[in-house]
Amino acid sequence: MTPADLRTALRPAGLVTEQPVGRSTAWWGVMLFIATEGTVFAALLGSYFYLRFQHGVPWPPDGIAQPDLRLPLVMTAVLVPSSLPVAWAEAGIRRGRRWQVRAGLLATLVMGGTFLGLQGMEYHENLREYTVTTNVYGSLFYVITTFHGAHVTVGLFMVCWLLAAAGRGGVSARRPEPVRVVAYYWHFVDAVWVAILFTVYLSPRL
Amino acid sequence: MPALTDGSAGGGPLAYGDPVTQAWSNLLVVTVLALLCAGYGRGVHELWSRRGTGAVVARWRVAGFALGIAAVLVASTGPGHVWAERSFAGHMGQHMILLVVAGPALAAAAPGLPLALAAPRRLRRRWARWRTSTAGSWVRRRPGALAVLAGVLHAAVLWGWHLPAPYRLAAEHGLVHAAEHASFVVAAALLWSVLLGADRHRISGPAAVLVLVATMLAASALGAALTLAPGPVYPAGILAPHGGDPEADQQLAGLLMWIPMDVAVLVAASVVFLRWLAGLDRALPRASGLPPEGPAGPVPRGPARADPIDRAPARPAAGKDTR
Amino acid sequence: MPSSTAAARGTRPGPEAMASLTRHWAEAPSLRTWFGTVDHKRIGRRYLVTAAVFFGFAGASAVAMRTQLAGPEAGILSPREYNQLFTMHGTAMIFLFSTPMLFGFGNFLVPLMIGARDMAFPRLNAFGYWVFLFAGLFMWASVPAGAAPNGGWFAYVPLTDERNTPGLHLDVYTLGLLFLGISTTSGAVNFIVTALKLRAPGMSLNRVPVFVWAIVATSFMVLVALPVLNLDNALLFLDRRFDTRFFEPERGGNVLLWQHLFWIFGHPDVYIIVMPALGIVSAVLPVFCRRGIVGYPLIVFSIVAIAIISFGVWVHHMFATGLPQLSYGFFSAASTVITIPSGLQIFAWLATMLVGRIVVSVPFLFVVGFLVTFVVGGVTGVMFALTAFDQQTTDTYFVVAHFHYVLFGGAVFPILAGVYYWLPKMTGRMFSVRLGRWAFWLVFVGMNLTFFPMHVSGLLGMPRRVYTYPGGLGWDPWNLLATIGAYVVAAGLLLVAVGVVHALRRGAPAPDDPWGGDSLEWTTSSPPKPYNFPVIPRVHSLHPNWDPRTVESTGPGATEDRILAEGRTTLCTSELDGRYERPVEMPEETRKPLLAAVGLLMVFLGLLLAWYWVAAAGAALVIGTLAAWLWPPRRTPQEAGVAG
Amino acid sequence: GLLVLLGGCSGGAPSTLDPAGTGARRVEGLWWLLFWISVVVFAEVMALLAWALVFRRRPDRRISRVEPTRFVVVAGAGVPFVILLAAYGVGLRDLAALRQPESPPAVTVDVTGHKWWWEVRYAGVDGATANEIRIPVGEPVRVRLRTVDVLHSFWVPQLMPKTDLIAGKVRETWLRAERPGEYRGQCAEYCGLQHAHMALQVVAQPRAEFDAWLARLAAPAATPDSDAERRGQQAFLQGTCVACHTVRGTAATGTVGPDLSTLGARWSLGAGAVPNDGGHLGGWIVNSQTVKPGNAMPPQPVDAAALPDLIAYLESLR
Repeated sequence: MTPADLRTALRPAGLVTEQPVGRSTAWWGVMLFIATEGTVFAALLGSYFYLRFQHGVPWPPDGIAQPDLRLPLVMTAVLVPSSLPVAWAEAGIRRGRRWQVRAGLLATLVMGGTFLGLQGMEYHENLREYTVTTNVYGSLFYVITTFHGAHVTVGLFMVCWLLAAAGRGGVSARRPEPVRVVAYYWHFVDAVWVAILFTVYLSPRL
Repeated sequence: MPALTDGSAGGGPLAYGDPVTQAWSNLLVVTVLALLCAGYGRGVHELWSRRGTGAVVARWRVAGFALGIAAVLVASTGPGHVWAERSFAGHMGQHMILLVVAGPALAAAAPGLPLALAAPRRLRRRWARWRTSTAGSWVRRRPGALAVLAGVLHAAVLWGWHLPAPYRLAAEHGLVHAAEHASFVVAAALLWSVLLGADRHRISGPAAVLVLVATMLAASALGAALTLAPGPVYPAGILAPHGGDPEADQQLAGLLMWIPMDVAVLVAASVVFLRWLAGLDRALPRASGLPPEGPAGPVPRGPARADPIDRAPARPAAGKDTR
Repeated sequence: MPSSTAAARGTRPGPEAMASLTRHWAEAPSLRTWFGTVDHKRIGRRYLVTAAVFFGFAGASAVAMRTQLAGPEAGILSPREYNQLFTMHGTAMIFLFSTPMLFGFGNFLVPLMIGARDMAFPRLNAFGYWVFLFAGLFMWASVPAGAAPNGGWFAYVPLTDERNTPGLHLDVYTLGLLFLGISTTSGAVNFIVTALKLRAPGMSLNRVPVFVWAIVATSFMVLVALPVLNLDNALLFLDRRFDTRFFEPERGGNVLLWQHLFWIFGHPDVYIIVMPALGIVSAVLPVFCRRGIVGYPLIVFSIVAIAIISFGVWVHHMFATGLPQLSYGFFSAASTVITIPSGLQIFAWLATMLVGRIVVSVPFLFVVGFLVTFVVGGVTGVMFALTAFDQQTTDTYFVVAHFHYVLFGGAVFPILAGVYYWLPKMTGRMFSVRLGRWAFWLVFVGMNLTFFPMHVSGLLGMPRRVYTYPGGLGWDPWNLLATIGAYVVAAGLLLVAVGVVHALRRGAPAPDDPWGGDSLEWTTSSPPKPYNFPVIPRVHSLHPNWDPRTVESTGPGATEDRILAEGRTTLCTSELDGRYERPVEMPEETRKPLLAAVGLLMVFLGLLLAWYWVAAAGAALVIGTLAAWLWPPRRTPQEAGVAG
Repeated sequence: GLLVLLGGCSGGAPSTLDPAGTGARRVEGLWWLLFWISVVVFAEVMALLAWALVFRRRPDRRISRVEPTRFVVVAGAGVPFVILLAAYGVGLRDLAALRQPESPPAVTVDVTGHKWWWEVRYAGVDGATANEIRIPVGEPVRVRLRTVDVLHSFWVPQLMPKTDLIAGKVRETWLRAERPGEYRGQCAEYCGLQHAHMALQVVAQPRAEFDAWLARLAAPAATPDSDAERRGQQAFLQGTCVACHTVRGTAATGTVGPDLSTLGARWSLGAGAVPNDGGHLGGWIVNSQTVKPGNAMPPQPVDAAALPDLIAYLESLR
């Protein structure tokens, strides 16, 4: 390597060029969709902190106990790893292995379904103590978690749809886009859960 | 307003650890900085003696390194530390030096290559092996993904450490405090390296602007939360430890979180964007702005000349410049 | 005309290619295709017409309000009616007129300006239009029903909660805006992807027309700002319908949360409205100065800077709500700083005029009108950035005057300039210059007559949003003037409508490039063919239509990879540099977007009227339609290879 | 031209340009500074525009290839930056001045916003009045603001910029009138159906007069003097009025509507809806909904014969 090469590499024009392989319109579409959905969640969690700081102590108010961490941690252990089978499925479609797609998606479906079931259990517990109308904390808790649960449900619909489409041969190594779109969305739903875990369950203790 | 949490912290000002741990953590900071200086200096010396002064690692990068080290020193042991002890707002000022001065300056130093050169041979080899492995090349090929990760890390570190409990923990234990500050510097350096770092870590101008602005919004949200909170968010002893209005201290601190970051990002984003646009103009000219029937000046004519865009990307393949 | 010279050389794609293009792109003139069209030009025109109709409704509301306010203690409107009318006026002007109108321009123009054959997601585009139409009807239908929103366009809680405003009024507002948000968001995604991926080869980002930059920056702002409004509205709906406690201070909620969220959306929204309009100015003005715009990088930079800074100034709408004094200093500074990028743009336009050769035509007249009024709105805007002054004059008629100068001056004038400028391209007809000039002078004089006196009545202490006022406070003459002005504006705007109809009926056929424009839309026929460009041009500069190389590239220089006559195809290029990447397939007409929008309408109607089973059925319809819509088509490997 | 117009037509207006309070005077100064800056900036832009329209319009003009970028940057960003910086500095100074009066206030007024009237009490004083605030002239007065329902905004243009009343919070502002007089104020935050009729009046009077008035406010209401007034009082106490209104020293202790103990002395009925005289008062009692639609007072089934007595009684409460 010559000094000239290095100079080329280090000059500011290095900021100009881009990768030769461009992204597809579908990639951009789903990323922008995720960006705007992410903003909804950011605003929602931001509202949580705003209301908490404006409310002052104690938080949770009205003698509501600190959120129990055990079940949410189990839920996290179920939901977050569910990104792996999706990623595996995505890797499979690039090599044209349709069975891998189907197996990965099925695993995700099971994990996502379990998550929703656990969320139902948690609601069953919590509803005895407070409901969505009890006070602002109850409203925040149920609205945030339900909103995320709805996203998980949508994600599961997408996975089901993809399973059906994959069965009919709608996806292939040459058309991996649907799998990728679903995968990105599912990763997003997972990542949001981590933020929710931090905000709703951990932050009252911090 | 009573103490926010359990009130066990008492009313007295926090001492940021007892003098012994204080001394230890100071020693730790100085040692780490000295090691960094030695490594960076040796790597740069080697490069410059082989290729000539100012080659590979430009002079301004070395200056950036010096600035970064100085900023860390000032913030963690010098006057920054004194401010931090005096008030919460001062402490936020200290954090801002780390986040907005030290981080970007160290990112501009592009310390990866010099430090790798200075590292023992075995470490170097292992590093090189990792870089060429699947995982390593995946990371290397995706500066964009790295940038997003850096942004997320930056926001997480900022929010995480400034929640009341972790903040108090850091304030009480010198080592945790050192870890807090180290994480700020690392997160900020990672974030700003997408803009100022070695070429291979940079992302395109518009993408850098997006990442920076998104991170800025997250930081601003924290600043806003502190500034707009109606009462003290932190337990007693942290806000206005030496008397004064705790709320005013907290509000000032919120603004100190808010403004420097915003200004830094705005200036940086403006410069990057304009520079990117100017670079694009050089590579692919916009050309004359006159209609063809205009009486003035020659208008580009003739068959479609080769536009630079039809050539292969001007940039060497990624990784070529990394030995 | 550059395009005609190219045609004269007779080296466009051959007759078979042209026939193939027509076969793949043309839409049969049937009712079926009318409901199923995905052609961005038709959708864009529909956006424009629909938004214009809503503009008419909102304008009629304004005239009714001005009539009521012509004199003190008038009894033409009851307070109940007045409050609904002013709320609908504001809400409709912001949400149902400005943004959709400018999105309509974007829809029609962005693919034409960047040399694409359609938007990136044509079916999503159709869906966005239908949702906009239904959401607009959803909201306007509440007026004859007597259930129109009545909480003001910013609907502050707790006035708008269930206790203080029972009835459907605010449910129409929250649900209507949520419904509409779906359209705006999908439009924004579509614009960004279109502008990033479908540009003609060679159109690197520094060769993109300013209008496209403006639309893209606006779309980014929409994607970040609109979710916040949607969240706000969703929380209010939950509070009203399901008794959550977000805005209820007695249960730990906070009424200022509404204002924060609203203005985090609301201030960027001002720029969401104004920025594409400024983009129109940057498209129209240089053409009539016979010169490319001065300081293109500065203008692009100022667009980006505004998009960023506008998210840091929301509190200047809340200067009187008692936030910490320190934070006012910050927001005041940010609000002052944001005027600088606008200043850059204004002086770039002035400089263009000063070094160019001006041709005063009707669109240019409106641009001049814009410059005059927008500067007035700008200087009063700076006043509001200073907290002390804001605390005195906010919520008075002074602020009404200010934002009408900004929004009428900054959005309506450019929109009218755009209407006259692109009318020949959209309809293939020239308009009557005489009617146009009359319309301009009426609108310009009337606008100033309406809104300038409001500065005075505001300074004299007249608060806004009052349905009447007592006489003898010195407010009467200014209100009378404003009312007279409102009628003059109405007459002017009617004349614009007459001009458009006249052009459609009697107008002379328009040439392809009546103004000698510089951007790619002027290289197509008027109106453009369904496929827009027989050959996707090869761009070499910011002014492709003034650049012989680009003209050449669609004539003798046309290459097979840019003709793409086999199938409904357009080109994908790289995001920044505009490098040739690959052709992509475009979808055909379909009525699924309409069906999905109908499903959404059912969802929102069901929610509004608490017929939850209708909402559930609507949701099922939406899901089913989407599943079918996105169902991957079966293809042979070869076909898949072409598209992949 | 504008100056002349403003001067000529502002008689009787609650004009921000005719300040009588320390706070409003500050802002008036700021306004004139901003006004002249705006005039200069506007004139500059218009001059350039006119120049271009006049001299760059001839068909023989040569189109310049020069890009006057520097001009754009200097005129569009540099000059505005300097101007804005100066204006910002002045603005900050005035904001700081508005924060609190130079001397601590001796009088505290508690103002509560209702849909659609102002309840006014004085700290340490038992009585209450509505839609009028009396203050001693020349002294700073603390105003504590709260609302029982929706957001309102407390604004007396000639005295002080606005302060919003926020549900769930207590806000504070201050007033200092420089000269005696009556200053109109009005709710400036849209608060529903009758936002237009939620005015108030601040009366600044010499300290002695103020003290006397305050003492009267604290004392029981005037007792009826004439037969008509006595009959009116009886009608008042036996009617539905007492459910909502208070008249101190009588059995009327309702708290829904305004305290009527000093009704006769007030400047208006219905928070600025109509003037306070016998005719309007009668109309108001019989059916206030025709005067101020939507207000909380239902039409009263008062005997046509008893009405004049009732009016006489209420007018006597001063």
